[in-house]
Amino acid sequence: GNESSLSDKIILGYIGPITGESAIWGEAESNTLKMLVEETNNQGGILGKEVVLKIYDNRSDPVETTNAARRALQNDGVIAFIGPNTSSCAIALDEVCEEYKVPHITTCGTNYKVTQREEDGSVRKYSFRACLSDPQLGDIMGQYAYEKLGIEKAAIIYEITNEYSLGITQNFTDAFEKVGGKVTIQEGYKTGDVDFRPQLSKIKAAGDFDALMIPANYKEVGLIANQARALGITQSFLGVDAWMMEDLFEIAKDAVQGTYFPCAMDVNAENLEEFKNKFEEKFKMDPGKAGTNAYFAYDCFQIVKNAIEKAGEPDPQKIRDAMENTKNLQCLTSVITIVPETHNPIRMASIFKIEGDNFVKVEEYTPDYSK
Amino acid sequence: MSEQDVVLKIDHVVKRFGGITAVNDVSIRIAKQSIHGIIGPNGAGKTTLFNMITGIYNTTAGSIFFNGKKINGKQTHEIAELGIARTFQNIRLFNDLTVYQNLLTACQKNITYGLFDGFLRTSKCKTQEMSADKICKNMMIEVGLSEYKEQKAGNLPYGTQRRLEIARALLTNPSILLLDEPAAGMNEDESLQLSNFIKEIRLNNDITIIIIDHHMDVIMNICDLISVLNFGSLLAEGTPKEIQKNQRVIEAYLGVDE
Amino acid sequence: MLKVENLSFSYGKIRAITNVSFELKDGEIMAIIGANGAGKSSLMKCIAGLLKPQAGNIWFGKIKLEPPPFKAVKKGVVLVPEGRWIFPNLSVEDNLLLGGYIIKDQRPGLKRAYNMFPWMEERKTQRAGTLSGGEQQMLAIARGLMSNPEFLLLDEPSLGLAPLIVNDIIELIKMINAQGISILLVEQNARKALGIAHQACVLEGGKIVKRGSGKELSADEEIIAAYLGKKKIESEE
Amino acid sequence: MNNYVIGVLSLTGIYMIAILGVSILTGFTGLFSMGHAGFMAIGAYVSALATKSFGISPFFGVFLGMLAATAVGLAIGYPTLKLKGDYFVIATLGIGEVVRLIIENLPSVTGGARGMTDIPRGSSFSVVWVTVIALVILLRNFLHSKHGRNCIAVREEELAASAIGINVANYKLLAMGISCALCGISGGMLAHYMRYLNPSMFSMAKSNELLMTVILGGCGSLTGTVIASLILVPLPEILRFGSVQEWRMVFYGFLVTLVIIFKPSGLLGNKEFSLADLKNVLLRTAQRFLGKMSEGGKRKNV
Amino acid sequence: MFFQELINGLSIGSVYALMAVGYSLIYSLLNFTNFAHSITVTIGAFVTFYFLSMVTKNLFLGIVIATGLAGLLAVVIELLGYRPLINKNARRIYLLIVGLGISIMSENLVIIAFSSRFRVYPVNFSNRTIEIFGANAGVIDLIIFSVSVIALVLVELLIQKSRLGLAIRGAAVNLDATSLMGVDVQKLIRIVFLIAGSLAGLAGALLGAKYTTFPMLGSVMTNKAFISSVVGGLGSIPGAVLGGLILGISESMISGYLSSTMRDIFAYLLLVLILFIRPSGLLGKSSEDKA
Ligand SMILES: Nc1ncnc2c1ncn2[C@@H]1O[C@H](COP(=O)(O)OP(=O)(O)OP(=O)(O)O)[C@@H](O)[C@H]1O
Ligand SMILES: Nc1ncnc2c1ncn2[C@@H]1O[C@H](COP(=O)(O)OP(=O)(O)OP(=O)(O)O)[C@@H](O)[C@H]1O
Ligand SMILES: CC(C)C[C@H](N)C(=O)O
Ligand SMILES: [Mg+2]
Ligand SMILES: [Mg+2]
Repeated sequence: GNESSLSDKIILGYIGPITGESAIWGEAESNTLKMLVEETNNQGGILGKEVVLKIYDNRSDPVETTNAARRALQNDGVIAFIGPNTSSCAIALDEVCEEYKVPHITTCGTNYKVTQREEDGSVRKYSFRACLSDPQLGDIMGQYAYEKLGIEKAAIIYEITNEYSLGITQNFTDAFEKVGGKVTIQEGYKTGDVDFRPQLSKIKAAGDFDALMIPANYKEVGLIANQARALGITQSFLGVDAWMMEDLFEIAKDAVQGTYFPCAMDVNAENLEEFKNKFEEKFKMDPGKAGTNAYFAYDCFQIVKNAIEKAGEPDPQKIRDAMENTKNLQCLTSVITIVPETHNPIRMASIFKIEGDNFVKVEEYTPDYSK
Repeated sequence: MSEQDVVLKIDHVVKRFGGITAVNDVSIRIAKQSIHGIIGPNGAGKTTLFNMITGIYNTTAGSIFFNGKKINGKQTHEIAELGIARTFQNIRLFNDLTVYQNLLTACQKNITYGLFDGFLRTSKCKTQEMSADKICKNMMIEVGLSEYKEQKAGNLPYGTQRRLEIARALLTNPSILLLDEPAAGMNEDESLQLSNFIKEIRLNNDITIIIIDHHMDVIMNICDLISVLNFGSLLAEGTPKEIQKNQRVIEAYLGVDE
Repeated sequence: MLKVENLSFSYGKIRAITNVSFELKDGEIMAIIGANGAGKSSLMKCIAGLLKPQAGNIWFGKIKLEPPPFKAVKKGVVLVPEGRWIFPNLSVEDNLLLGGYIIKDQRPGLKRAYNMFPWMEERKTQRAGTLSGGEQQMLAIARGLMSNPEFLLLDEPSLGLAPLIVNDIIELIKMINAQGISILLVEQNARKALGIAHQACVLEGGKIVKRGSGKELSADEEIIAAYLGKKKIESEE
Repeated sequence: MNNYVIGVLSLTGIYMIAILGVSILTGFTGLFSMGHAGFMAIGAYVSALATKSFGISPFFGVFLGMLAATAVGLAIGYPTLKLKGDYFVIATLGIGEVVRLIIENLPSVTGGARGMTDIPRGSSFSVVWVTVIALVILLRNFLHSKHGRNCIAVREEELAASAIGINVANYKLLAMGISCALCGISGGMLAHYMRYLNPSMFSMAKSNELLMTVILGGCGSLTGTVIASLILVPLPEILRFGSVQEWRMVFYGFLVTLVIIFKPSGLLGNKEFSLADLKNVLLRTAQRFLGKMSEGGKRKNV
Repeated sequence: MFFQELINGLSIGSVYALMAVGYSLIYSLLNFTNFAHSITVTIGAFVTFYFLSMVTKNLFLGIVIATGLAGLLAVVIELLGYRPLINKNARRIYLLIVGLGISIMSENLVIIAFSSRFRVYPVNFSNRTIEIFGANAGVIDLIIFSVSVIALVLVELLIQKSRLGLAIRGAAVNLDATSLMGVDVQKLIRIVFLIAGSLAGLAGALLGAKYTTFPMLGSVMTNKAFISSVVGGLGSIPGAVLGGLILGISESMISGYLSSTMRDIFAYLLLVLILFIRPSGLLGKSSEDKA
């Protein structure tokens, strides 16, 4: 890097999948950031300095993530990262960030371990997230399902090879059983599977459940929902935040009607319209096509920007401290406060119901953490 | 022939493939340090016999004894280890390796150093490698392959490949050498050279040679004793002179040379 | 009708054939003899279209012979290669049928082959790879005839055959030739080859060093010394 | 050299160890494997667990990882090596996947799909490269010994190999053992370099990459393997420029395809690249540049 | 439940089988595994998708077009990727690597061109089912099953009974020798790639209907197809089908009766076990020749 030009610029890094099968999410996120950086620079930058965004592809691969991060830090002088959007990569990234003492904030890495250590629950100093964590979402859905939807027995079909699906399954089960429900049957499948009828047949034969929980990405959700209906499973489904993808309707509109799921944000909120229009105009692409990622990337940028401003100088350590102390910051999707002990955000969660091809917000719901 | 002189005893051996009986109750005794010919029409079971001696095929019935010890049922490499080497009718060289590498590989039987010597290239390894190198080079001179040293075995002319295969077999220091049609693809002059070469091998190395071939000039010239197979059974046995005159052999195999 | 003009071929740096020219008339047998590595097989492969010569031309009548080999076969030029190249995974009969790939009605061909080698009919379902060496050689020859060639290239057809059968094969070659098929014959059994050849030449180090009629060459002192060794032994005895 | 380059080079070295292992198995002994990332996984998880739970040093952790990978490799190799060609490939593919599935199915021990974090640090650039160089020397010695030659003989022609007294099964097993040991070391080092493990790091795609690198370098060439790893492992990083990042993997596939099409026996065929060759190449280029003495020089070098 | 699992297994297995036949076909000719097979599957699905979305909603026509185009694609891959190597008589493993290279390259190209979204054909019939003995079978499954059976029978007839098939089996061992028999080997290879590619395209078109269309569709499925073809015995078309069905049924039975999380472990162990008992696959022939 060139020393003299570095000091008068603020260099942010984005790490995410630009190639490979998850590229669509990386694209939505990186485009959002490109747009925001451009806007910020038009308004005079941050602290009067020009913001530069560097984009690094990681193919959703943890090893590549660390390579990219080293390059960003060493060659390009990045002072804070936004992304990546999967937990496994976020955890891998943290190892590098810890070494260089540079903060990063994941858009959708929901796993507990992204911000906290497994052994003792201690916080990972440089790791933040803008979304809710799996335990938070699991709590919400477990309690909501039992208390509001009146579901007493649940079946789960989950992806054993996916940390996200696995995490939610565990946290949902914990929360659900704590309040009095019971998970009667759990079946697993592997990443990449497209046929779930063997598992679903077994679930159907077991029969003893009021709702089928499907903690999965929308493709699997769509296929599972279709196949479950085709096999004659008539019980309702329960979903998770990853359901918030419009493409789901294309795959399985009929099958998922009436399903409830929680999400940390409302993609139909009115205040998103302006952003959506700008985005659409600039990139000829509906940010909603990639689910919630673009909006979370927006939040992340605001948290980082706010932190740099509060820190007063582009010093990674100070930015980190400021991020940790984010309080009641109005972001795109919610007001956000970062909990210093966990680096999880405190933010509203909403429950959605699928009606027609709409995600209808039913209510905002904060779980009772005392239960 | 006294028992002690018998180095290889083939005892009532039978081999069947499905419906085909390729070798049918054959017994042959092979004398130490002799050159023993095995001839017979195509498909008589000669190669099959070799395959059984070297453990590539199991025998359907009967036994094979090497120096009084039963060897059928053992694996090919164990038999090679005991000292029976062979060449193949359909030449089987290490085609992508050079002539020298083919020969060096065959020295493995006489190299005793272990795995760790190999990894660490100990002095034991070095000295043994050096002597192997020397042995190979001598062999190349002896067999006349020096000029081909760095050529890939697969690219050699047919006759040269045959010589290389013999050389490779010899490098395992066998006490019995089985040659399956070594003169195939050689003209009469080259066959003559081969005959002399085989005789020399026997003299210099104290080994027993069993040879299959359809070149009667070679067989009659070098063999001490000949066994004739026909349709899997032993048709005749005797010295070259006897065999040449044997009417049944002439009918079944030799024909009358114009 | 086969005309080879100034043919040269090398495998990378190794020169196999240098400037070879000869001509073969319709209905003749030509024998090529030479030591190991003289370039005989390479020459045959060039004619059959398996190798592409670096220089020179091969004419079959008015047609130029070039790779790939199937073109030569369609024109009636068929090679029975050294080392047999049978299809080990196919049955004996399938080998024959594949030999007659370009022929519509294969029945006469099969019948002829089974007449020629009666054992083949009994073994027609055996996997060719498990045949004995000599049996494979016979199969290769029979297979070569399946496509009714006008011109046959035989590369060491007697390889691995019992003496009795060698005589049969030589008779067979004569018979085939009598039906008007021209033959280019590479043989180590030089005496027998020269015995039936109308023309012959000697290849040494990739060059033709001698040519003449079969009779002339088998009487040639040098040739007797170099290639017909057996006579020498007998005379010494 | 900055840290990024050092990081990429360290990873290159780490993967090179595994690739060398596959080279011994595939390049020199002729057995294909599409599951060796599984043995890396064994090395990685054993070493990580040993260091994390029992506090042993990473050095011994990697050693344990190597032993474990070798033991599993030999145990599995013993019955499967009888299989030929693609049948063996399927067996290895299955084994690689099973290893990964087992790791995924033992979340209490391995962290399952959620991965394992906070593994002690231990693979620095120098440790990695000293290991690589030592291993390359050992392997070179091995290949020039009787044992290496016997492996090659097995690759070339099994029947002929056994006819000169080579125990084919044993040498296949040996090659399997060596390759698994190297993959174990590589996995262990990866664990202590990344400090985070996740089963998806050892997917079949990774196994294929190992195999691809070996073949690209030329089957049966140790130097080819080394050179190919030096090119292919960091290639995705090298191709990381700015706006064309989305084309990165397209180029990667394209380059691999192109090299093989134009050099169908891999970069070095089955030859080894030696200093003498280097001298020759340099000499020849020098002469070509100088032009003058080309006549005399060419004759010498042909 | 048993009957339901059997139907599930048969329908998954027939998909594996349809693709496995393509592997086996090319294997039986060139003795190598065509790793670029997956891309033809993917393209088959995408062609159908775009045809249905942009031209006309005639599924049958879409499938026909996809089958044809995928066949052509396979021929192009053969021409650009494999032909140069075959001409140079390169060892078969190098073909394998070219296949891997092509599949990495083209998969990423597809992602760039079509994005990694999951798409659904505008004519949706993936949900339609009929009941057989109390178990549900999808219409699409029945179609796939019958198409696979028909494709199998046709291809097997071609290989075993026709002149072309004989040439294919011969060329598997020695291309030069086959050419010496008067066979235009290059054309032969082209035809085989065309057939295999068409089968893959057909599989892709049907899979797209069943499981949505996305860039990794091919590679996700062909892996199992590869395994099926090996377990059935490489180069044996009935073997490929049998292998596919066994894999499909065992997967669904294991999920149903043992453990769905351990499914693949058991499935792989079963496969390895089959190979122990029959080292050349179920219907594969041992190709040992005499010494
Ligand atoms: N694996 C096998 N399966 C079936 N038949 C076989 C097998 N191996 C050999 N045979 C048959 O056994 C008979 C004997 O074969 P063998 O190779 O021993 O003959 P040979 O005497 O060596 O003949 P040649 O002189 O032609 O080489 C032949 O008819 C052959 O077809
Ligand atoms: N594939 C190859 N690569 C390199 N050199 C080769 C190749 N094939 C043959 N040669 C060389 O070409 C020369 C001629 O070989 P060719 O096979 O034509 O001889 P030949 O006269 O048929 O011998 P033989 O009587 O042994 O069959 C030999 O020196 C041989 O080493
Ligand atoms: C894209 C999301 C499904 C990622 C997921 N939330 C994770 O933690 O990895
Ligand atoms: Mg024989
Ligand atoms: Mg020849």
